[in-house]
Amino acid sequence: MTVLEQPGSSRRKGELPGPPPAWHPRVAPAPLLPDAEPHRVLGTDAARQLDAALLKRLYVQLVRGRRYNTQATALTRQGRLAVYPSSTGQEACQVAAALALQERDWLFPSYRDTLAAVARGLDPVEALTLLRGDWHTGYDPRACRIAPLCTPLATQLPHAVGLAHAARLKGDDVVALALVGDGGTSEGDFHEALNFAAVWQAPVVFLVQNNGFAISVPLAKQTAAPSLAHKAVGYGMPGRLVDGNDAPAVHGVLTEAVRRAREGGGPTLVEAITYRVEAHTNADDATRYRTADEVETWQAHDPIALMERELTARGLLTDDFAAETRDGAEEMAADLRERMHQDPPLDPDDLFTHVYAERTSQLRQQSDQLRAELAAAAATDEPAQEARP
Amino acid sequence: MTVLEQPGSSRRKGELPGPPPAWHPRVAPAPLLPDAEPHRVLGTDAARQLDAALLKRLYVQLVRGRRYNTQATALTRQGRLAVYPSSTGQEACQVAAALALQERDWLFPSYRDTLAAVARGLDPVEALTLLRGDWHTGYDPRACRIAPLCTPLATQLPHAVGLAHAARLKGDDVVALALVGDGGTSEGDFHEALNFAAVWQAPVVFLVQNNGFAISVPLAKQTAAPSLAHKAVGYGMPGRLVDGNDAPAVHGVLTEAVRRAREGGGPTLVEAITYRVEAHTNADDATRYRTADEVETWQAHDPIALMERELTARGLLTDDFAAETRDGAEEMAADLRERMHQDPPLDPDDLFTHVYAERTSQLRQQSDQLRAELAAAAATDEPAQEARP
Amino acid sequence: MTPTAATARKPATMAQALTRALRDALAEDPTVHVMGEDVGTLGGVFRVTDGLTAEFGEDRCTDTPLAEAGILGTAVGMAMYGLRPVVEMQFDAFAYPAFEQLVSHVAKMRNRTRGALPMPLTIRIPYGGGIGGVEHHSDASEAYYLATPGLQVVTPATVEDAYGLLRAAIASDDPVVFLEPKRLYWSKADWSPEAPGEVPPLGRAAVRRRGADATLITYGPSLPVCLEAAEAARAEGWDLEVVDLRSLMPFDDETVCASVRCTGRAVVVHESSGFGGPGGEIAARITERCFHHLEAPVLRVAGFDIPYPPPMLERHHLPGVDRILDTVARLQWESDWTEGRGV
Amino acid sequence: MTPTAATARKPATMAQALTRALRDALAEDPTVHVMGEDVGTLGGVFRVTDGLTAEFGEDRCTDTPLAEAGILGTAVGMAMYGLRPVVEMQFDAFAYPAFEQLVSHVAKMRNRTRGALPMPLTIRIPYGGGIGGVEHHSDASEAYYLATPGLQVVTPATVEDAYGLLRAAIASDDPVVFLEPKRLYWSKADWSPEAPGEVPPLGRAAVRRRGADATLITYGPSLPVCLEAAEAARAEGWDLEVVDLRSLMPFDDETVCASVRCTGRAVVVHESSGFGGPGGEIAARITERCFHHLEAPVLRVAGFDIPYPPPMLERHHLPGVDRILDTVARLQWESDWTEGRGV
Ligand SMILES: Cc1ncc(C[n+]2csc(CCOP(=O)(O)OP(=O)(O)O)c2C)c(N)n1
Ligand SMILES: Cc1ncc(C[n+]2csc(CCOP(=O)(O)OP(=O)(O)O)c2C)c(N)n1
Ligand SMILES: [Mg+2]
Ligand SMILES: [Mg+2]
Repeated sequence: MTVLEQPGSSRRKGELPGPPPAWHPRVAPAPLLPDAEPHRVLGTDAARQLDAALLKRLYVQLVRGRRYNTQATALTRQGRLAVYPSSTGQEACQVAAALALQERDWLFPSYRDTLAAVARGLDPVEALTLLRGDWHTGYDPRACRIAPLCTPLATQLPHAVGLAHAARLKGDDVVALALVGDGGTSEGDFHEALNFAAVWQAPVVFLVQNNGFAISVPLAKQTAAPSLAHKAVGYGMPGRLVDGNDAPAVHGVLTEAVRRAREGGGPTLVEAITYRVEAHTNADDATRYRTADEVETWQAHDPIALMERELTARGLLTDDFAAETRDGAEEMAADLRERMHQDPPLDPDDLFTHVYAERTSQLRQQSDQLRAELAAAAATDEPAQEARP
Repeated sequence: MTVLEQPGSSRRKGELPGPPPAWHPRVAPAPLLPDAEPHRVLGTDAARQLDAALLKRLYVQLVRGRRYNTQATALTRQGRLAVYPSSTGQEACQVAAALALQERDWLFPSYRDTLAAVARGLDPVEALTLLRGDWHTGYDPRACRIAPLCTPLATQLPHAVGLAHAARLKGDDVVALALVGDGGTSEGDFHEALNFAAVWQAPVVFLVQNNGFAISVPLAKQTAAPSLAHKAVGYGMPGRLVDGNDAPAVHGVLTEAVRRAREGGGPTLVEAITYRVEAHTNADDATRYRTADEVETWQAHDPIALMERELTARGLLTDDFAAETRDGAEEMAADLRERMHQDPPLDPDDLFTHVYAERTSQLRQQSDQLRAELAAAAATDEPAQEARP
Repeated sequence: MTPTAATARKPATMAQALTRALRDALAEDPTVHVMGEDVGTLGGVFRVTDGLTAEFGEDRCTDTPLAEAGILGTAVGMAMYGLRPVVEMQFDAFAYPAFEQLVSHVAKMRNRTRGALPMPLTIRIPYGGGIGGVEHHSDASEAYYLATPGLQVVTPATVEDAYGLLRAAIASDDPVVFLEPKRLYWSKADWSPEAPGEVPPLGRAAVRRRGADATLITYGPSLPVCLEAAEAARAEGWDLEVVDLRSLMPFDDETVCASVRCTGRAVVVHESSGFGGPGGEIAARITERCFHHLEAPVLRVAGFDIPYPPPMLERHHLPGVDRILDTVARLQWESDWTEGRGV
Repeated sequence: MTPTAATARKPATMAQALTRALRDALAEDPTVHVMGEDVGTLGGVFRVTDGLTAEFGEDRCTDTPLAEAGILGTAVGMAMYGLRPVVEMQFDAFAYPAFEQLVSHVAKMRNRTRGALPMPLTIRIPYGGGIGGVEHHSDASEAYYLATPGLQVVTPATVEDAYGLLRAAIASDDPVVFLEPKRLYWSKADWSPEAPGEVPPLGRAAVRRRGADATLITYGPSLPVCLEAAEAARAEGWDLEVVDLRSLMPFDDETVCASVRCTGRAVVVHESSGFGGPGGEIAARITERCFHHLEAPVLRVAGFDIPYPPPMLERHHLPGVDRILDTVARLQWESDWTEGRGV
């Protein structure tokens, strides 16, 4: 780097009327500035610092999570899900995000993060309504403190900031944790959300799951930054870089960030490096843009395998525990399979119910029209009015 | 900062299948990563490194620029300009931006940057059409390589990136320099433009004129970052911090950034710390949000005064040169005043001329309608059709 | 109520009535939060939020960073937590960066969650031309909001309505795009904040002038122009009715159709461009409902199909009295009227 | 031209015709650049850009970072330098982040600079429903673009038009929002890339079926539905004409009015919500121009005024044959028809 001049070498030193005043914050300065070196790669030793119970909980959720992913993918083949963006390979991030939160905290998932919601305790069937083609949000976000799965990338991040800010205004010590992908960091909403969070010192944690791809576009076409965690610097918040396949490490970083947020320390940006083992969704063909070799390399760094090695090393992976874990996951999958094979009850009139708190006269007319059409179709014993594309 | 674990302390070292592959750029890596310490405050000694001719050119433009600002402000009081956002106090940035460019380069001004355009050689009357209420762009942007003055904040930044990228694709060594304010850095378009520029290694330079305010909002409510130049880190481009009232320093930093861009070194983000001495525009009342003291402090750091001290120290500010400079500025102002007092020719039919390359049948009808209305009004000797608010 | 000293009506501007509405809403409901660019210390570029930060503190009336999507996006999150944000967009065209948040979240959140997450947001947007504003400062952008199910679109044209409709918008459990006709900010009427008038329900048009021959249907900035046109028309022997829609969505078919069924002729007047603008919708739905009452097609007076022109030419673009009367004259008053003026 | 072996028409899909149009444009004009999310290596999520990067290189068909405003904004800059960018937005709702660039720059740049900076951009947007897409993947967003002077809005409904109109759009010196009806991507017709048919001028509607009793006016995804409805109507004794608009702006008043003047009755059919949608504009302008030829008001069959519904319910929302025929039946065929079905 060419430095035209070093700071302090001005001969005008002392003549200047002090540092330019506008440069000084005119309100109390933000309590946090980024560290001189704003990021750390966290290694994989975190597991040995966690207590056994938590470690086992993480493991149980990872195994269930993997099973959930394979089951959901199977459901797409059976026509029971319209589409499924798998988080296979990313279970450590999903599970750690869920477990790092207290019950009163909020999770802001993207469309890929149904598993995080499920690991938080949401009924998998409710988590999947959007993806099965039923109503967009199958659960009450306020009841479970999980925002709707967000499809337009990065647009949920300002929501998380606003909610966390509102909670603080109300005096509640609630933290919001928002998930976003590497691709999503390129959107303007990412930038605006992080900036608002830092200016407001909102209790929010941003977790970037950097799985290397945005559909087919690799990270190198997404950013020239040394890491996505480096982006924290430009907002004046701490950035953390973590091995996203190491569940205890992700859990540790997130727990620390959540704690800091809860204590008034403001937002943190966490980048977890992981890998999307499956295609973007079942509709995608990943062979068009990456090699089988690459996938295999990553499978050797599988979050469940890593965890099992760790548990074994600590003598925690007994046969009983392993079997119990497996059985629990199978049970969940069987239940999910069975319930997803039942058609959900559908009422076409619901189309008009929640557009506004009360139906407008226009919507009442349209609802009457649809009702009449359906009645006429039923009377003539023909199938109901259908689009014929 | 709490570091849960230091990098490299993992006992798995060697077991991991190498660093995660997706983490390695899949295409050739960007040639530039930010410096370990990404920003420098440049002092004010740059003047002594410039040759006398350039120093004098800068000075002449500063004095003209100030005169232009006061003249334009006067024109608002005379009802000859609809509105004027003054750059008084920011002339060093404006002038240095203009002079750092080659003729083939492009300037992307914001609505406050008419002076930069004028310092580049644009006729002040043409620069002011937008602000006088006449057609939005009074000049041919391709002929003078100055993009239209951009009002929606930061939206011109992606244009600069696209143009610079297009030039490089065509094999032209053209650089684009885009101006934006401190407030504008909060917009999503700022983020997206810088990211595209870095990923594409586009020959573009972003100059943030940090004048401490976005209308009434001080910097501290705009960002929590240690500096706006720090934002460069998150895009993988160099960031520079410079005293924005020191014309030689700004010129030096920009010239270096332009050179780097031209040579294929990619984009640079420059933050120039300056101050908006006047209100936001003539319509604004700055006393509502800042003290007279603050303004005075900054006036003591006036770019013209700084420059005069420098020129005097180098023995360049002769009485003749000073008088000549003053006279040139007065002449420009007199000419501007006189020509702005003439009403520009207006043809209402122009409303329809450039909506599309060819008028649609709808626009032909509307043009006929207006023509008929105007003829009828003229026939009855009444004033033409007017909105009566 | 008989006016007392305290409730005596004095001249007040629309801007003052809006300020009062915000103030009263903040005072009555602790969940109301005002936010936007320059709304705090400065009181907004139109001074509509003047004094609110001083009275209620920075947490209730907040200067945000300069990013419209961020403003609206964080407001969505605040609403998710139970607050009632009132967002100011500084000018019409500067609401566009927030378009995605508006269309994909504000308008859809209640529906998406089957009622679990209502969006009681008010988005105040100064809109329209006639103030000599340079480009991006004069857009009549209501067509975008009208085409977005889930939003309510409201615009006052009188001082009293400015207060009442804004109170109603803030009180509504659904999002309201509240369009403030900026050239009426300084319009005056006798009005007292102590007796502000009833808070009208959203979705009700008002007949501002009774007339028998034809109906002018309008809203916001064009109401005064239509009233002036109706006055001028009287001199030419026409008796025009004037309907102020006040709320574009919900749309008051009843009031509008009742008027047109009586007069048999209608002209829709608005500033925004004709093609794809609100007038098409209004004319079409009147025609669907009142076809056999119509003596002539419903005609439109609208801005031309052009980007908003520079101040020096805007008077040619904006619907004015003469253009309205010319259009009224085309409503086939002679019984031997024949078609064929071509396409 | 008589078909030879090379020009023989074989079944081709609309997606293939679009790909071919891009390919031919890239080959013929070195200033054409294709850009967007996943358009390179992957060939786009609908494979419309398949093979282009392989044939023309990454500089001519470029995978961009994931940021729609950035994509369109950089494309504006490229156009300022003389290039002719063809931008892909991945889905209808994901074009909204680029709304400000579209409205404030793409649509206005030529006008702002009095012709000095034309914007020969094509913005391809897969739109509409009927493919079982989850929310944000099925919006019919044309109303937003129609209300924006400076834009052209074009949408093909046939394989041949997909090629011809896309070529015309790319060749146009003005910006075109090119709406691709995504559920017709896989529709097939006999068509040969070697004899692709003439490149039609933008702004011309096509009469797809002649009929005497009433005109169905439609475009894009609803054309096949209207043709099917016309077929079904024949069984009930109605002879329907079907007009495919192809270009919503410029609007072909001539063809539309000529048809309606003959039939005296018209129904406008589209997927996007009725209120504030294109149908209002179309119905209003027909009525303005053909009032005395109309036996009945112009009616509309449109999506309901609701956010796009989930896949399991979308069939109730989309205009279908029965709903179109029901509406045709309401065109006052009996001479003793009286009004009064209420508002
Ligand atoms: C605003 C917006 N643009 C485009 C899309 C289409 N899209 C869906 S997923 C995706 C890639 C997302 O990549 P990333 O953020 O890395 O998340 P990942 O899929 O890897 O979890 C794209 C482009 C979208 N959902 N939203
Ligand atoms: C997108 C957008 N939002 C809001 C505005 C209104 N506005 C005009 S200037 C301004 C402040 C700009 O501050 P800054 O970027 O620091 O530039 P400065 O005025 O200090 O030169 C605002 C909010 C705008 N022009 N564009
Ligand atoms: Mg990804
Ligand atoms: Mg500023």
